[in-house]
Amino acid sequence: QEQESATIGVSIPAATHGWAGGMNFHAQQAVEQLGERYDNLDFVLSTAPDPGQQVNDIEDMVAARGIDALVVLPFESEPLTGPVASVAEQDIWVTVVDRGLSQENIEDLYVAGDNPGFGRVAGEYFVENMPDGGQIVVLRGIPTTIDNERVEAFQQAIDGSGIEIIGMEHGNWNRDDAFTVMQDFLSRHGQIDAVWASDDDMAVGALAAIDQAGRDDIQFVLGGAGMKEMIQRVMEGDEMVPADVTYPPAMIATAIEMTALNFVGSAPVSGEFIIGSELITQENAEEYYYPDSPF
Amino acid sequence: MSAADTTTQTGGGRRLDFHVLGPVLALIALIVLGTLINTNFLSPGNITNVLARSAFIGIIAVGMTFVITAGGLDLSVGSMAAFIAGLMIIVMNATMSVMGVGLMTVIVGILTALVAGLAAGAINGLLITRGRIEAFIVTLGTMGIYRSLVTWLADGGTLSLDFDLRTFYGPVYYGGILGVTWPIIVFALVAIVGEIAMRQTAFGRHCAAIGSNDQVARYSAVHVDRVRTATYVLLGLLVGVATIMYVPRLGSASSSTGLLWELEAIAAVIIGGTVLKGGFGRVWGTVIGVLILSLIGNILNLTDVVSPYLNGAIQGVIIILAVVMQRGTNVSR
Amino acid sequence: MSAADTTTQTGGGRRLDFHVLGPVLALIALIVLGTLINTNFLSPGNITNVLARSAFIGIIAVGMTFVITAGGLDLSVGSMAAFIAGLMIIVMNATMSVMGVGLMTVIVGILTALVAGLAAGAINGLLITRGRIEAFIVTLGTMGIYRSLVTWLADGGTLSLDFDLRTFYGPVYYGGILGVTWPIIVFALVAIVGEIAMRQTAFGRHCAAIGSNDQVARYSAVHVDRVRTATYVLLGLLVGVATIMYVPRLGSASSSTGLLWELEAIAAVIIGGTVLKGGFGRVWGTVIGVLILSLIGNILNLTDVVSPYLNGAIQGVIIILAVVMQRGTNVSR
Amino acid sequence: MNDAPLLAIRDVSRSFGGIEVLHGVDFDLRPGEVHALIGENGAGKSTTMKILGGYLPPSSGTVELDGSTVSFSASDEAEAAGVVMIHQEFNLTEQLTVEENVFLGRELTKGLFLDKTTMRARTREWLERLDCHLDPTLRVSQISVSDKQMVEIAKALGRNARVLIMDEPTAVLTRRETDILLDLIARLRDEGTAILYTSHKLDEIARIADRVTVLRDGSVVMAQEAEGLTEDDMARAMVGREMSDLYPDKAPEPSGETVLDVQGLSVPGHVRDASFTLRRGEVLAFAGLVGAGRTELMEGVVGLREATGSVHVGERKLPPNNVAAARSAGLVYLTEDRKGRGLLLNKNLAENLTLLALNRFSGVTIDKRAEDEALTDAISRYDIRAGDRGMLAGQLSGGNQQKLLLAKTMLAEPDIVIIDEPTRGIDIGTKQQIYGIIQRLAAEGKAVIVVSSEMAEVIGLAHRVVVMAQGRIAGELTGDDIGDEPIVRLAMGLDAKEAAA
Ligand SMILES: Nc1ncnc2c1ncn2[C@@H]1O[C@H](COP(=O)(O)OP(=O)(O)OP(=O)(O)O)[C@@H](O)[C@H]1O
Ligand SMILES: Nc1ncnc2c1ncn2[C@@H]1O[C@H](COP(=O)(O)OP(=O)(O)OP(=O)(O)O)[C@@H](O)[C@H]1O
Ligand SMILES: [Mg+2]
Ligand SMILES: [Mg+2]
Repeated sequence: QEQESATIGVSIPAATHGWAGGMNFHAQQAVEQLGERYDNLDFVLSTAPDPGQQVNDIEDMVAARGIDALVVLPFESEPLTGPVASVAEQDIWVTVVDRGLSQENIEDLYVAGDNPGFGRVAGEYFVENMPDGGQIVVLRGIPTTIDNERVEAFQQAIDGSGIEIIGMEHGNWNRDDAFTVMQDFLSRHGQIDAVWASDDDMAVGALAAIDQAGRDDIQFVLGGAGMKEMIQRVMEGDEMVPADVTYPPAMIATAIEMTALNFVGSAPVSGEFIIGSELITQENAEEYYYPDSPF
Repeated sequence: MSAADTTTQTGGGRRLDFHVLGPVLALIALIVLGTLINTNFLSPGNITNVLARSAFIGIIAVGMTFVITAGGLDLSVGSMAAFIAGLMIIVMNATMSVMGVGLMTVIVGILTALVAGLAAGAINGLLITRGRIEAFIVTLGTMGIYRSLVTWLADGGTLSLDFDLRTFYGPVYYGGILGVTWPIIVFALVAIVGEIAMRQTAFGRHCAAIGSNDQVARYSAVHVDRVRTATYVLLGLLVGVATIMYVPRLGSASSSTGLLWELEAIAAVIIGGTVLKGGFGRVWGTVIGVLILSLIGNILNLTDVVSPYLNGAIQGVIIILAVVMQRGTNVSR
Repeated sequence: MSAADTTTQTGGGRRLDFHVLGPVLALIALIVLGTLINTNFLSPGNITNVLARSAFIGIIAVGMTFVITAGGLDLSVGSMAAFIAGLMIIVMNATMSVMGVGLMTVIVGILTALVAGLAAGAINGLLITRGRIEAFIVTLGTMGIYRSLVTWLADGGTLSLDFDLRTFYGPVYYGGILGVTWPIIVFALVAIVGEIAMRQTAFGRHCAAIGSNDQVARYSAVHVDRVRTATYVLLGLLVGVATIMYVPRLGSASSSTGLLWELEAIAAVIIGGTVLKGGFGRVWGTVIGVLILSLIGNILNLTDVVSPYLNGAIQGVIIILAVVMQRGTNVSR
Repeated sequence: MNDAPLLAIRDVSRSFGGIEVLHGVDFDLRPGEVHALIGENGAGKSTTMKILGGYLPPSSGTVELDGSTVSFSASDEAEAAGVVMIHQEFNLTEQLTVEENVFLGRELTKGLFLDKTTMRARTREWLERLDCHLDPTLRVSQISVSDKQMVEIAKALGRNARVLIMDEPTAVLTRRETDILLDLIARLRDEGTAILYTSHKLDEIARIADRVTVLRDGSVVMAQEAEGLTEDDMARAMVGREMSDLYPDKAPEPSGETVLDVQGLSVPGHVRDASFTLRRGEVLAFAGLVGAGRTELMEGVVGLREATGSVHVGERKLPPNNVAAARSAGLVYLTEDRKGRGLLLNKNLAENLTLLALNRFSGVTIDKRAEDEALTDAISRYDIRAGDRGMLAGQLSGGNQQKLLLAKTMLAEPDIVIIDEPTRGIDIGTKQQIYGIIQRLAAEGKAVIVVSSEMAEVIGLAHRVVVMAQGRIAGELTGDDIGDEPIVRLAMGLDAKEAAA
């Protein structure tokens, strides 16, 4: 069967923190592999440091690269909604990944991460493992809607469980910032029972700060997103890192692949795919361990 | 200082012509490169895109040219734009619930942006001239303040303009006359008026005099503080104007709106041949600087470079080369 | 120019004393505030934390003081630190696979950092002095280049030092003598040597002379280009030193390492009383500037009064106030 | 002539940082007179003038305009009242053009826009009145020091002053330009302008002053009609003692050993194919009209400018474009532009003094005590009048800045020293000392080049005179040939061939 050639544009945020780095890696891998596998497919990949630039990238893909499909992981939902909608109006296939647009029915395919789920699973883990309640500190990400959704869900999940958040600051999904913030939390509070770092990069920073302070009141640090070093520690039964919550950066690869299928297979794949956030514990850690990934 | 010396050394009128050509040559080189890389590069669609998106930074950079020429600096413009955008959205949403979607609501929004820009510029200017605090410190401070305020207004998330309002307001970014969109028209107007103000009015001369030697300017009965403050107010106002174009484009504001615009605007000004330490400014050069920066981004999007991770490196190299070209033609004479 | 004039106007020796006290007063005010807010503020643990985390920016800011005093600027230091950290990690991991975990591997890493810092500084310096390109443009360019390179080296992710190696190397950040950790010791040494170099050596004099009026320096047989280049090389070397302390802390480098360090370093220098346009520099002032910036962050983390969204605003206000305090005492005399 | 004073100060004192530099000075200016204010360096002339011009408020006492007390809160109010001042130090912004500077702060506009055509024409016209044919569109950074002074004067002329205050306007001018200026002043006086004039060239004072006031250490020591006052009287009143002969005996004729040999030196755009030699123990003067290229030639010789040709110091050939190499070969140059190239105005005296010779004061660190001693020594040797040793160089009076610059250059202990306009703005007493120093250097076996626009200086000091015209060496005079006439003829390009032959 002779297939028409097609160009698929992929627009993602730049690798400004660990998770985004992993996502960049998977996007590049997918583009490379699919490009080799299907001769008729061309890919255009661009990474943007802010929403405005992402809109520029998308405009360029449409105006100058003549894309037939767009896979977009919006930097933020609101600002990308209009521009992506106008892409969709031009009969270009649109796949939205991770962050939904603020209007319904623009995209043909939606591959979503579950941000509230991410917070909820983490919160439930705390409730389960701290039956008597306790005092915890929270490291938040970069101030964004995503972070808000996660933290709100987390707060709802621990509501009424006797777990009290005694400190919450932005660690910006960054090891260094998390290290600093955690150091100061440790100076400020004589007793901290556990830490929700909400991201594995931040967990690394927080753990280093706890190590340095030599404090043994902290029972555990829960990160998130499934960084390989952390999964390894879960696998090895590290007491400080008993679990992790997934938020797989590989979802971008899934989305690109599914989009590509539209142009090589006969059956178009559309609809909504939600990649839930799972709890990783020592029992199932092996399934989530990808030693070759950079993240 | 060093700038003055360079001029002294390079000397006479004819060399200056070559110095002038520098950024233009860099721009031409980029256009040729773009055309070679992608046949769509010169398509009306792409040209419109590039020009329209240059408009935000461009309008701001024109104001920045005056500030820098008068020996100042403003690091707060990006955050200021984000803050004004946030404020504008809140005000417009609120107005809409009273007045409905319509011209009045948009006008209220536009006025909000202009007044806020004016006020923000005046605050910077007065702190610098009356407070006698280094411009770098004042605007670093206000940069943090505005960035925080918009994050706080948005509660850490995104402020968005009501959807209907956005559709109504959209043409301010996407519409235009005779195929030329509004941002391009406004940018062109600002640039032309700016160029005239810099070269043909007493204000422009006073800016250069102050940047060159403020003591002499003071002795010559130039109202140094007033002119300096005016440059910041003008810049604030232009940030407001840029925001008026920006809001209909994305319809939202968040903590990442306008990130690093200050750096881009300053870079455009310097690439255009204005002297960072003040005393000499060139608005048309700034316009070319802005276009160079936009084109670099555009060209990178038109080609599949080795790795997207290296975009920044290529950008860096081209920025340096653009300026080397300026110096290069200068020396080769 | 304006700096010269201001100094001229404020005049004689006695006023300078008050000018000198400014940043010190701001620092004391912050310490008092911190103590009031949290009793643990003055605990040895917290003090060690604050000082140790100041060390990176601090060491770099000392070098930046020389660059700015000589009339230059370096925007690339943060990216440079990230790049050097990445390079160091790659080299150390590779060396380890040959030589194993041990002193030699660490020494190889340290040498890598120093050589890379030196080279990066030399590149900046030579482009600026030989290439006659504005420092702002050169270092904006190299900033983009180094940031890209580290992202590329890390494949978008994080470069991590081998775990055993990190444990072995860790004491360089966490260990120390008599309860004073190494970063603090090194920072103190760099500051003291820097202060002496600035005030007591021909090099320091020449930097100030060049920044004050490079023509006069040239006519006084000062090797203007050589001294200017040397300031960038020195800064590069100190970025290398800072990285040597940084890597053992978390054992990793990524595209977000050292983000905005340049802005913090420059801010510290200016808060400390060095003049942005060059001609007058004060290393001990820079140290105080760094401490002020660190303390602001620390105090905000030790209290709950404000929404974390507003941290940046408070930071901004305090930075401006710190400098107002400087001017204030000056005027009130 | 009208006897009612137009502008006056009564019992004015002024302090800087606790040091009083003017003590109860009374002074007045009448319409249609030239009132000369003279005194030693640092006597307070510029300070008095700035108070009259509204640039400085007095610490005590009053300023009166047309008989009523005024307080000019800013100089533009003084200007609005018709009081215009030409500052001793240039008040021009380097990066702006001549025309932009002349009209700075009072640009002519047509509607919203600048009327550049008219401004340029007026600028040109005012410059022409001074017989100066400068292109108004040149940047000030590109014009010579004396042209800058002409621009300053043109700027003041354009303001239709009732009172014109001129602080050493002729310090950087040659005799020809000085003549033009003095004629112009005479004309303005006849039109009724009140003129306050200061200069260290007492012959000018004798020529144009109607009244003379002498300041010494911030107090008026003499105020009288100029009629019948000789230069000697003025000098005596200024210095407070009898003056002996201004020029010392010339050092013995040089031995003949060549220490500096310049061959075929060209500085693009300024100097073509200049060759000359300098012998040990010699004082060689360079004369010429403004713009003859003397400064550029010397800057080319010491490596401050791109130049082609060869420069030998003794047997050693100097590398091009390398000031430091010249300096270590014992060759130094003292610039004519003390403000822009000579001194760091916002640095203190010691830092300025030792900048050129810093290697002599520093091992690993700078020996501050030795530096301090050097300053003490320089202050006494060059009679630098500084209120406070910690003051900034920019706070010194103009003449004292020049002395500091001279001290800085000499501290490097050069074997060959090139001094460009050595006595610019220096009072007569100190001039004598400087001439003595130059002569002593020569007698000690050093070699000195003096570039000077003051004819008397050239004649009084030099063993040999090289005259430049239009970027070329026009001729050379020795021994008894050295004199006014031949120098002027060569400088005007009249005798070029003859002299070359
Ligand atoms: N801004 C200032 N700060 C401190 N001292 C000053 C300042 N301006 C002038 N002085 C001092 O006031 C005194 C008088 O200076 P002034 O410039 O009036 O002298 P002058 O008579 O014009 O000398 P000259 O012939 O050298 O120009 C000097 O001792 C000078 O150092
Ligand atoms: N920096 C400069 N750039 C361009 N032209 C200059 C510069 N400096 C001087 N000139 C020009 O060079 C010529 C010679 O300069 P200058 O007047 O300094 O010569 P001079 O013989 O040393 O005279 P004097 O020392 O008496 O003023 C003049 O025509 C002047 O306008
Ligand atoms: Mg004077
Ligand atoms: Mg000269």
